[in-house]
Amino acid sequence: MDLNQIRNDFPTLQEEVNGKRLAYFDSGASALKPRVVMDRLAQFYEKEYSNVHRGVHYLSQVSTLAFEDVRGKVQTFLNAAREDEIIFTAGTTESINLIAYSYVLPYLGKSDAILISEMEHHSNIVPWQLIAKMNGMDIKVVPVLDNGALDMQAFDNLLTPDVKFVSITHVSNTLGTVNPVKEIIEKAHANGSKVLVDGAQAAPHMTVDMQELGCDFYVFSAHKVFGPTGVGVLYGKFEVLDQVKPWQGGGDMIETVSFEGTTFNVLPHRLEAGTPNIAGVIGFGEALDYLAKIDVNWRYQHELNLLDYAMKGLKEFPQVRVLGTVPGKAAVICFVIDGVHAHDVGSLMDMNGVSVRVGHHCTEPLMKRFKVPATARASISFYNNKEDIDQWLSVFPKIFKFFG
Amino acid sequence: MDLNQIRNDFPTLQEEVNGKRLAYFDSGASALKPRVVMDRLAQFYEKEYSNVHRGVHYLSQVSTLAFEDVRGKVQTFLNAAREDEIIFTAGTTESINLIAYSYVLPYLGKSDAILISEMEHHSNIVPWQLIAKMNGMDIKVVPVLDNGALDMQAFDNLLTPDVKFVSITHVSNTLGTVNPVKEIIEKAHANGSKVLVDGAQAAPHMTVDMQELGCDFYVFSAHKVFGPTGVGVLYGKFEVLDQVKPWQGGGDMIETVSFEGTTFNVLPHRLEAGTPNIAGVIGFGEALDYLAKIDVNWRYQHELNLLDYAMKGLKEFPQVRVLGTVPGKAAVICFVIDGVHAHDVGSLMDMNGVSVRVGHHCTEPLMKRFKVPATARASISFYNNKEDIDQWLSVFPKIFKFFG
Amino acid sequence: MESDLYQQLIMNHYREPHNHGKLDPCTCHAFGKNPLCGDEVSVYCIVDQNILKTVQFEGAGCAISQAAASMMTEMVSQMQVDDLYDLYERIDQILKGELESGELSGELEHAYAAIAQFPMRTKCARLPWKTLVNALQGKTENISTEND
Amino acid sequence: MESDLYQQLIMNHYREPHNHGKLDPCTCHAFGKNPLCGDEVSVYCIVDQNILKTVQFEGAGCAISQAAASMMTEMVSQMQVDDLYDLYERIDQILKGELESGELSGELEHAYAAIAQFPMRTKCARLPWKTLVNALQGKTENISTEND
Ligand SMILES: Cc1ncc(COP(=O)(O)O)c(C=O)c1O
Ligand SMILES: Cc1ncc(COP(=O)(O)O)c(C=O)c1O
Repeated sequence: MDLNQIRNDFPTLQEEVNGKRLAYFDSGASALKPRVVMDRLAQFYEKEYSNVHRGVHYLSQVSTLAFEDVRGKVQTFLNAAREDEIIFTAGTTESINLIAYSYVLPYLGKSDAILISEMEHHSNIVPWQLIAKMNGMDIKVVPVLDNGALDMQAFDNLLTPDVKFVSITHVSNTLGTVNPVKEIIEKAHANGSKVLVDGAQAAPHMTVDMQELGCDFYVFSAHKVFGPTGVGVLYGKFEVLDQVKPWQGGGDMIETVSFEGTTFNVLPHRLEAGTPNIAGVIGFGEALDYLAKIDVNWRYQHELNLLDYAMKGLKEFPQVRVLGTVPGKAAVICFVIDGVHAHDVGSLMDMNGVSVRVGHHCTEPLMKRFKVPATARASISFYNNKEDIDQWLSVFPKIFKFFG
Repeated sequence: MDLNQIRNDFPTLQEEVNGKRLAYFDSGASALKPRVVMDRLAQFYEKEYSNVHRGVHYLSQVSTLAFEDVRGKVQTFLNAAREDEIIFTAGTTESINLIAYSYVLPYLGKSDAILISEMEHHSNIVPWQLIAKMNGMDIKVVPVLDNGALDMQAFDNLLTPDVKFVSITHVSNTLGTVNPVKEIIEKAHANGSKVLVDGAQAAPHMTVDMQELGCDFYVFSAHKVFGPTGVGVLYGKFEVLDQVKPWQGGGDMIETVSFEGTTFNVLPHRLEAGTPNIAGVIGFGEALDYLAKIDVNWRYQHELNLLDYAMKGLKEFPQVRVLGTVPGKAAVICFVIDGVHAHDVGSLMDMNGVSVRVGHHCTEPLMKRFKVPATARASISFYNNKEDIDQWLSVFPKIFKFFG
Repeated sequence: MESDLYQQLIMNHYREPHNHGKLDPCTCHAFGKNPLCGDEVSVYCIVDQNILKTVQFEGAGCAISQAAASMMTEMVSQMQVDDLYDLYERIDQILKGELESGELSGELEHAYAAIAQFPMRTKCARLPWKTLVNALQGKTENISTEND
Repeated sequence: MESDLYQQLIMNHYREPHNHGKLDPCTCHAFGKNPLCGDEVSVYCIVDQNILKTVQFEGAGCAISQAAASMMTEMVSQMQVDDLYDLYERIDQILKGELESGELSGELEHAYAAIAQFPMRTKCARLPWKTLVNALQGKTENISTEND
């Protein structure tokens, strides 16, 4: 693969920020988009746009076919067994909330528990807290080890018969830890628990194969997979997904409506109420097509090579502490500098053209566990190169000098 | 205003369908987009894109400011008293579901009722049915008169003290009826009921002034107001909106998260969980800017002139029956042809370049009330012209000949 | 252009449907409905020794759904039930546009191929077929082709 | 470029904060925190006859928030409380970039104006001010400037 050619596909990478070459290390928060996505959006709105599902006229036909076509692309991307296992949502957050409100809330009660982990994103914590207030279920939390790994021994102990649901991240957005989700799924299933995997940070980087993993639900956001904002995916194993109750009511999700009684549509429509994000989904299809042309193993290996290069460079700077050092981790570097607040690190990086994210990364419990108020995070994507890493490394001496 | 110039702003209007000039009468399902929206989306994704709210780097700053700026534009569009009365959702449907699940469900119970009408869109029926199953509240329905008007006498009778919530459409998407929402709101408030107005079909056409109306909630979809898909607005009067419970849990809607107890953010963020549809919102801002340049009274009068012209033309064809004939209605023509099924009408219209919607328009109870299985609907927007109407009218003789 | 979808043959079947009317008694029957557009079809069959001796339909709806029902009754009467399932699959392929015109035989198949050019209308043509198959298999759940 | 945000003056206040430390006893105090980045400020005041006699702060966080707190204590001590509210509004305007550089007086105001060029960081500078005002008004709710 020609990295320069790939970088040319991303218009934002050609921009300067603060008068400097842009080194974008914030793909974990949201990925940049290849030009084909913007082009497809413009073309779609200009020549093909109309509402879907409810029309016979030409434009509504073109829109509907293009929209539904993307479901097949997502099915392929996830290697799902069926196309109607793919539900379009507004994002990872909405996907998790849908399962919380319409699967876990109605089926679990006071004597049940769900199991999450200390490294979850707020999106995989707060929905469970909200519904636990309603159905009285218990929330158990698997702790994280000092190196950022999930404490699998604790997991085994916590996975008691009352645990009916396990919701776990595939890859930590803060630490980069890649969790042993296959093992977790197998153990959970042996325990009679259903499993949701939060794939927000895995889908952009590695092969995610539903039939291989065997999870009951898998969720991720299009905007982190080089697609438009406002689109998410909820994958569900058909027999389990079919048990999910209707959640949002509205157009498309019904079979017939009457004041005496309404009946509901089949999957996937039953869980997609109202006019969907038509253009967003179609742009996402374009992003998936683009991605399919670049070997996923090449992409991931390239990211890991950059991670390795970056970590070697960091050895020069003992003042920098990296959280999350478990072998086999993904290309995310979460770091703190003694005596310098993360916001100041972020601003100084930014003044030098380097975009890193600062704050708690929506993982406050993890911040507390590592006793830091906030951190800076450089997340690496396949369009990053060594020059980006060098630029990032070159800011550290400036920070030390400035705040020293 | 120069209509030809306006039409030039909409690329889709320059397209041919089925080898014919396009006469687009499906704006009620979704509106076409002015070119500035596509241009803004492309520019944003190319030069300004990043995730919002959680970063200090340049791109995240540009994105955040551009995103939050649109809140102010919506505030102006609605003449809302405060900017934090504007919540971004995925669409009208999600806005209504949010209020159903997080305001009506927790506050209403078995001895309470909500009042809707027979002309509601499924989005304003099904959410209430779903939550009524949970809290046992009653759903009362205001009937529709033969001419398509709301039966206001029945409304008065149904508005009993147990009615704690009224949810009513501003303009009927099927009949075009403009409901006396101001009167409804005043009576409801005098009765101690809160009111949600479904503005999906009003916002694209007429002035909608929150301070003048005084409603508690107002909802609409950006895609019908010439903006991108996947964006909706929930307006709420501050004191009432502030009572709405958190619904979806996730990033941005929290203040601090811990396993001991999570606290929630202030409005508007508390009701916006996860990464929002950043680009969609920004594109919507562009659509609102575009719209602000075209006098709303001119727009609406132009639509009504076309409606008038179309209805005069229809007089030639006694076989055509129009549902919804109440004076002062908006420019929507819902029609049936004796002996010809709506789908066949739609297909023949389409073959002649005319896009009309066919089916139940997500208003099945209304179809039942008028004893029709389905209808065809021509919805008029300000970018339509007389030529469009002439083209539409010219198809009727062909239909009669073909199915005669 | 009109002729593509509403070919003469289809219009003839629509105007003067074959095998129309309720069949009572019958060995099996089923009802199908597409709620979105309101198309309805009831199919009645008399099956004897695994052969579809008689098939009739009743219904209301668009030209495509009603003509497709009438054309269907022409094609399937006197057929072995197993052969009929094969034909059902073939019609499905035709409606999906998976067969070339050279692979089609007879004017009825060509009529279905004409419908295939209008993807939003193929569900109308599919409704009577799915209803027939459900009748033969004794299925009683709601039949719709709007999400196929 | 660094100098815009982290001017010498700001860095001096960050490195050697003025009026630092807890004040006990005091007539009023308040605590402010921005959860997203973890900035914290406590402000302690001694008010006598509507004059802010003494003001001190404690805290932890980024250079901007801590320097802004230190600079604030410089600006407000010995001030009439009512005048202070006016100054608070003025600082707010400066941080919103609503004042031209010609309208600014003194190097402290210029320092706030430098911060104004970085909209994502103005909340850091606003935190001590909002905390001070809350202390003076006896408000006890959580103070954050992340959504202002
Ligand atoms: C009156 C009315 N309410 C609600 C809706 C639902 O809007 P959306 O599908 O954008 O959520 C529509 C549009 O279909 C409508 O016309
Ligand atoms: C692991 C993880 N889960 C969930 C989310 C939430 O995704 P979104 O904000 O797109 O809904 C994110 C991204 O912020 C994430 O990294």
